[in-house]
Amino acid sequence: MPDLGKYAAEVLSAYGVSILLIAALVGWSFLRAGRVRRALEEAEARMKPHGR
Amino acid sequence: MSRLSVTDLACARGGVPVLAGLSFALGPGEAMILRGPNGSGKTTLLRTLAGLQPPIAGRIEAEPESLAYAAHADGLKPTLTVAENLAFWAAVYGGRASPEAAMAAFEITGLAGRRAHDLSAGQKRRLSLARLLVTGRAVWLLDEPTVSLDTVAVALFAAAVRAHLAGGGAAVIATHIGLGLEGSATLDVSAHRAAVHAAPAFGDDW
Amino acid sequence: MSRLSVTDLACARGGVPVLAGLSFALGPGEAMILRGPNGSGKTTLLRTLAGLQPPIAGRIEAEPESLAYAAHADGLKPTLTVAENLAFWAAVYGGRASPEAAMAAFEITGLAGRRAHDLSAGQKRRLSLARLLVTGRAVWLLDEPTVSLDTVAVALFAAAVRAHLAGGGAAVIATHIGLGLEGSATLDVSAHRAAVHAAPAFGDDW
Amino acid sequence: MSLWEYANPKRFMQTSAWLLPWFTGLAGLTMVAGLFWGFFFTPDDFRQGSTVKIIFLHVPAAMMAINIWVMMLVTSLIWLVRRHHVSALAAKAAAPIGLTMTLIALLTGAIWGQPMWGTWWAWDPRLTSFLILFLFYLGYLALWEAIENPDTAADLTAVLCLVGSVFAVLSRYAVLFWNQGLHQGASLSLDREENIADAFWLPLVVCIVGFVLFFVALLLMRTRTEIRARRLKALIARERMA
Amino acid sequence: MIALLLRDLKLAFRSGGGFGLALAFFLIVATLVPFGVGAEGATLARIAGGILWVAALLACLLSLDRLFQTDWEDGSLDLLATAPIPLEGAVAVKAMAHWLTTGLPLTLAAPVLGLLLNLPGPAYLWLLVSLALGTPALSMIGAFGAALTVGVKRGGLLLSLLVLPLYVPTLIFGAEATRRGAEGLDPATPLLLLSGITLGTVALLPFAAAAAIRVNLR
Amino acid sequence: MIALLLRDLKLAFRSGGGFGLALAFFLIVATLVPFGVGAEGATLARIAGGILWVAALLACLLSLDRLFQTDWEDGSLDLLATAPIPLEGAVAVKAMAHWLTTGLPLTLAAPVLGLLLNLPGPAYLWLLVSLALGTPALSMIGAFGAALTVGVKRGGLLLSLLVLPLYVPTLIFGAEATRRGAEGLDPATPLLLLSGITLGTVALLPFAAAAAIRVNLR
Ligand code: HEM
Ligand SMILES: Nc1ncnc2c1ncn2[C@@H]1O[C@H](COP(=O)(O)OP(=O)(O)OP(=O)(O)O)[C@@H](O)[C@H]1O
Ligand SMILES: Nc1ncnc2c1ncn2[C@@H]1O[C@H](COP(=O)(O)OP(=O)(O)OP(=O)(O)O)[C@@H](O)[C@H]1O
Ligand SMILES: [Mg+2]
Ligand SMILES: [Mg+2]
Repeated sequence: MPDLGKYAAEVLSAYGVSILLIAALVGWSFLRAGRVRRALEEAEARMKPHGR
Repeated sequence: MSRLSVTDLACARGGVPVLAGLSFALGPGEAMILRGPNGSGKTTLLRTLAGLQPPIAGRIEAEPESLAYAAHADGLKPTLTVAENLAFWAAVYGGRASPEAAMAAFEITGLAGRRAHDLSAGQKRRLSLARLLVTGRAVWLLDEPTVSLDTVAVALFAAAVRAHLAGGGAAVIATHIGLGLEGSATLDVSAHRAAVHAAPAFGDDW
Repeated sequence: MSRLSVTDLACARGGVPVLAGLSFALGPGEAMILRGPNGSGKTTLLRTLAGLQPPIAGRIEAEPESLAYAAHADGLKPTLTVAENLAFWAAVYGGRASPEAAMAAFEITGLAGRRAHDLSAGQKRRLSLARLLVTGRAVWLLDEPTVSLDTVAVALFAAAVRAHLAGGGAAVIATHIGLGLEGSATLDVSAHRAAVHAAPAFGDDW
Repeated sequence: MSLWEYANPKRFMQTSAWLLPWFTGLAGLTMVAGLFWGFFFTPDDFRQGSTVKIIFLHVPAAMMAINIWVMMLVTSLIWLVRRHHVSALAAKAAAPIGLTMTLIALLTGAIWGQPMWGTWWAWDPRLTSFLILFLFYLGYLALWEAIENPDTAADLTAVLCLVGSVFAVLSRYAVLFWNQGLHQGASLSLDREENIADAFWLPLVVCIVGFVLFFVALLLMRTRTEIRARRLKALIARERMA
Repeated sequence: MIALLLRDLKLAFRSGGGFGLALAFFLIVATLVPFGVGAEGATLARIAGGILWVAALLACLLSLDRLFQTDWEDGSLDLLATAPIPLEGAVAVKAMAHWLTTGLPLTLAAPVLGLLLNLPGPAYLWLLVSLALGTPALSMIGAFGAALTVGVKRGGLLLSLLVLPLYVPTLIFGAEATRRGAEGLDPATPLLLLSGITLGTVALLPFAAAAAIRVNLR
Repeated sequence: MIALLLRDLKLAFRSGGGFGLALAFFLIVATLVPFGVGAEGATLARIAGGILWVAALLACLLSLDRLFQTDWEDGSLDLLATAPIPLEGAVAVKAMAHWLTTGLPLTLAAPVLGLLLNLPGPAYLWLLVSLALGTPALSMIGAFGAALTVGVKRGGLLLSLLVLPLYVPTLIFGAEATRRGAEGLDPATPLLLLSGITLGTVALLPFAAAAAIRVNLR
C-alpha cells in the first residue's frame, strides 16, 4: 500500500467510485445476459414441439 | 387501367406480421368491402395502402396523390367550427371541392357554425366523412366509416359512395355492418392471416 | 320496486335543452333501447341518468351506487395492459368481480398482457365492455356499446346483457343497430325533443 | 465474402462467441496491470502529490466517453444506410458503457478538482461539455427505453445520434467561447516535450489500452444480449400470431 | 383509493411523464442558468437557493395540466366521477401521486444541483427541509388549478395564470428559509409559516377541487 | 401550407394554449425570480439578461410537446401525412406557427420584463435582437424533438431531456450577446454565430423531423 499523503481520501474515493461503477455496469450486463439467454432458450424450447 | 392494384402484399403492425399474400385490383367505379373479425388486420391493411406504413412484402400501385384515408379517429379539431374544419382540409387538398356541398351531402349544413367539440358522436362522424368529399381524391380508404351513424346517415353515406363510384372513383371500405353497396367485391382479410413463420429477420430459426 | 325510474325528466347539453318530458321505469331484468337520429339526445340522457349532469327538470330514482356508465370514449389507459386496466376498475368498484371472468366473457383473455395502446379498435371496445362486468353494478347505462365490434363480439355482448338481466340487472342502451335483445322496450328520444320555449331562465319570454 | 456478412445476426453470434473470451481475458489483464501500476508503482507529482494517480482512471474514462459516442454515431449511420440490425443493436449496447465512462470522468474529475482547484465543480469548458455529453447519453438511452417497437426505436435513436453529434460539436465550441477554463490541456500530444513524465505516461497508455479492450469485450457481450433479446421478442410475437 | 394511487404512479412511470419529467426539467434549469447568467461562482452562490426554488416550482407547474386532462380526454374522469370512491378522495390521491412523482424527487435531487450552482454550505439542509415542507402545497394548489381548467382544452395558459399567484407565498417563505439558512440566521419562522400553508391547503383544497371537477363534467 | 399555418395559429388562439401560455409562463418566471433570489438591484441587473433568455427557452420548451401530439392523438397527423403537402413543409410550417405564437411574443415582451429585473440600459436592444435571431432556432429544434417523441404518450420528459442539450449553443450565444451588450462590448460575433445556428437548423432540421414523424406513424 503506497503512502498517499494528505490526498489519500481523494485518491481512494476516486478509485473506489470508478471501480464501483464499472463493477455495477459489468454485473448488470451479466445479469441481463443470463436472464435473456435463459428466456430465449426456454422460448425456443417451447417453439420447437409444435414446429413453426 | 386500375385505380389501385395490390400484388402479393404483406403488412405488419407494431413489428408483427398481420397479413400476407393479398392481391386485388380496383378499377374505376369499383368498391371493395373489407371484412374480418376484430383484430384481423383491416386497419393495418388500410394504413399500409394509405402509405402510412411500408409493406413488408409485395407491391401497391396507384396513381400518385390519388388516395384519401379516413381512420378510426376523426381527425377533427374540437375548437374549430364544422365549416372551418372542412375549409382547412379543402385548402390542403387544393380547394377544388366546396365545403358547402360536402356538408349538404351529410346534412350537417345546419351545424356549420358549431364547434366540433359540441357535436354529438354521430355528427362528428358525419363531418369526418364530409371531409372525404372535399379531398377530391379518386380512391377512398375508409375504416369503419359508419360508426355511430344513424340509419339516415348510413343511407347518406351509401349514396355518397355510389356517387363517388359513378364518378369513376374507387373505394376500399372496412366495416362490420351491411352498407347496402350491392355489387361490390368483398375481401375477408382473416383468410390472409400472415403465416406465423413469416416473422421478422430475427424470427427465422438459426 | 324498480331499478331505475325517471319521471318527467328534462335535460340539457351545453346549456341547450335537448330532451323534455321523459318518463319510464325499469324493473329488474328489464332493458331499454334508446333510439333516435344523430344529435337527438341519447348521450345527453345517459349522462344525466349517470349523474354527470343535473337534470333541468324531473326526477331520477335509483338505488345509490347502482349505476354503471359506459360512454362513447373508452376510458382506457393506453400504457396499461388489458389486465391492469380491468384490475384497476375492479379495485375501484370494491373488487368483488374477477377480471378473468370479464375478459373471458368478451374473448380477450389472450390479450391480457397487451398494452391497451396496441389493441385494435374492436379489441379496445371489448375491453371497455368487459369493464362493465367488473363494476358489479345493477344498472348499465351504455352509449353505443357495439361500435366497431364484429358480429361475434356483438353476439357476446348481447349474451352478456342477457346474463346481466337474467341476474336481476337492468340496462339502458343507446344504439343505432339491432342488438338481438328481443322483448326489450324501445324509447325513441327524438319523440321527446325539448320544446324550444323550454329554454333556460333567460330564454323564456318576459 | 463481404464484411457485411458479419452484420447478419446469426453470423455475428458465431464470430463474437469465438472472439469474446479472448477480449475478456486481454481486457482484464491490461486493465488490472495498468491500474495496479498506476496506483502502486508511480511516484507522487511534485505539485499534485498523490492525486496524479487519479489520472489513470480519469483520462482513459474521459477518452472512452468521447470515443464511444463516435462509435455510436458510426453504427447509427450504418443502420440508417444499410439497415443492418446488428449495428443498431451495437449502438444500443454501447450507450450505457459510454454513460458510465462519462460518469467516471465526471466523478473522478470532481474529486480531483477538490484538492487542485478547491472546488468540486467549476463551469470549465471541458467539464461543462462533459456534462452536456452526459445529458446526450441520458436522452439517447431514454429514447431507446421509451419506444417499444425495436425498429422504430432504432431509427429514431439513430437520427437523434446524428443530429445530437452535430450539436455536441457546436456546444463544445459554444462553451469554449463562453468561458475560459482552468482544466489542463492535452497531455498526450505527440511531441514528447510537453508530455507528462514517462513515469506517468507509460502506465497511462497501458490503462487507456485496457479501457479500450474492456469496452470492446463488454460491447461484444452486450450486443449478443441485445440480439438475443430481439430474437426473443420476435419469437414471442410469432407465438402470439400462432 | 390505493388502487387509484398505484395506477397514477404506474402511469407516471410507464409514460416517463411524471417522475422523470420533473427531475429532468429541474436538472435542465440548474444547468442552463449558468449558461445564461455566466459562471462566476459568487453570483451563482448568491442566487442558487432562489433559482432552485423557482425551478422546483416550475417543474411542478409543468406536469400539472396533465393531472386531470388525460383522464378527462379518454373519458376515465367521467367513469371516476360515477365510481363509488368520493371525488374529494380521488382528487387528494391524485395530488399525492403528483407530489410523489414530482415534489419528492425534486426535494431529494435539490442538494446535488445545489452543488452545480455552488450553493453555500449551510444552505443545503434548509433547502432540503423547506422543499420537503413546501412542495406538497405546490402539488395540492396545482391540483386545484388543474381541476378548474380541466374542461378547457389545452388550458395550460389559464392553469399557470391561476396557479402562479397562489404559489407566491409558498415560494417566498421557502426561498426565505433557504436564504436565512445560507446566511446562518434562524429559518424557523418562515418554515413554520410554510408548514402552515401546506397543512391548510391539504386540508381544504380537495373539496374545492372536487367541486370544480363536478362543474366541469356537466 | 398557408392553410396549415392559419389553422395552427387559429388553434393556438382559440385554446389559449400556445400564444398566451408562453407569454404567461415567461411573465411567471420573470416575476418569480426576484421573489426567489431577493430583490437587490445589483444582483438582478447582473443576472437579468441570462434569466430572461433561460425563461424564454423554457417557455418555448413548455408548449412544444403539444406541437404534434394533439394532431397525433386526434388522427389529423395521419391525414396530414397522406395529404398532398410534403411533410417537411408541414413540419417547417408548424415550427413557424410555434415561433409566431411563442418566440415572437416573447421577443416583444422581453424588454418589458427587462424592466422588472432592472436590466442595464444598453442591453435592451441586444436582448431584443438576440432573441429575435435565436428563438426561431429554438422552435425548429423543438419541433425536431417533438417529432421524435410524438409516438410516446406524454413524452414530456423525453422531449425536454432530448431538446435541452440541443438548446445549449443557442442559449450561450444569445445570452453572451446580451451580456456583451450590457457591458458595452461588441456583440457582433455571438450574434453572427447565433444567426448561423438559426439558418442551419431551419434549413436542415425539417427533413430530420419529417423523417422522424414518418417513422413514428408506421
Ligand atoms: C468534473 C471534472 C472534470 C471533467 C469532466 C474532466 C474531463 C476531462 C476530459 C474530457 C479530458 C480529456 C480526455 C481526452 O480526451 O484526452 C480530461 C483530461 C484530463 N483531465 Fe480532466 N476533467 C475534470 C477535472 C479534472 C481535474 C480537477 C484535473 C486535475 C487538476 C483534471 C486533469 C486532467 C488531466 C491531467 C487530463 C489529461 C489531459 C488530456 O489527456 O487531455 N481533470 N479531463
Ligand atoms: N401498435 C400495435 N402494436 C402491436 N400490435 C398491434 C398494434 N396495433 C394493433 N395491433 C394488433 O394488430 C392486429 C391487427 O389490428 P387491426 O387494427 O388491423 O385490426 P382490425 O381488423 O382493424 O380490427 P378492428 O375490426 O377491431 O378494427 C390486432 O391483433 C392488434 O392487436
Ligand atoms: N358540449 C356541447 N355543447 C352544446 N351542444 C352540444 C354539446 N354536445 C352535444 N351537443 C348537442 O346536443 C345534442 C344532443 O347530443 P347527443 O350527444 O346527446 O346526441 P346523441 O343522441 O348522442 O347523438 P349520437 O347518436 O350522434 O351520439 C346534439 O344536437 C349536439 O349537437
Ligand atoms: Mg380497425
Ligand atoms: Mg351519442
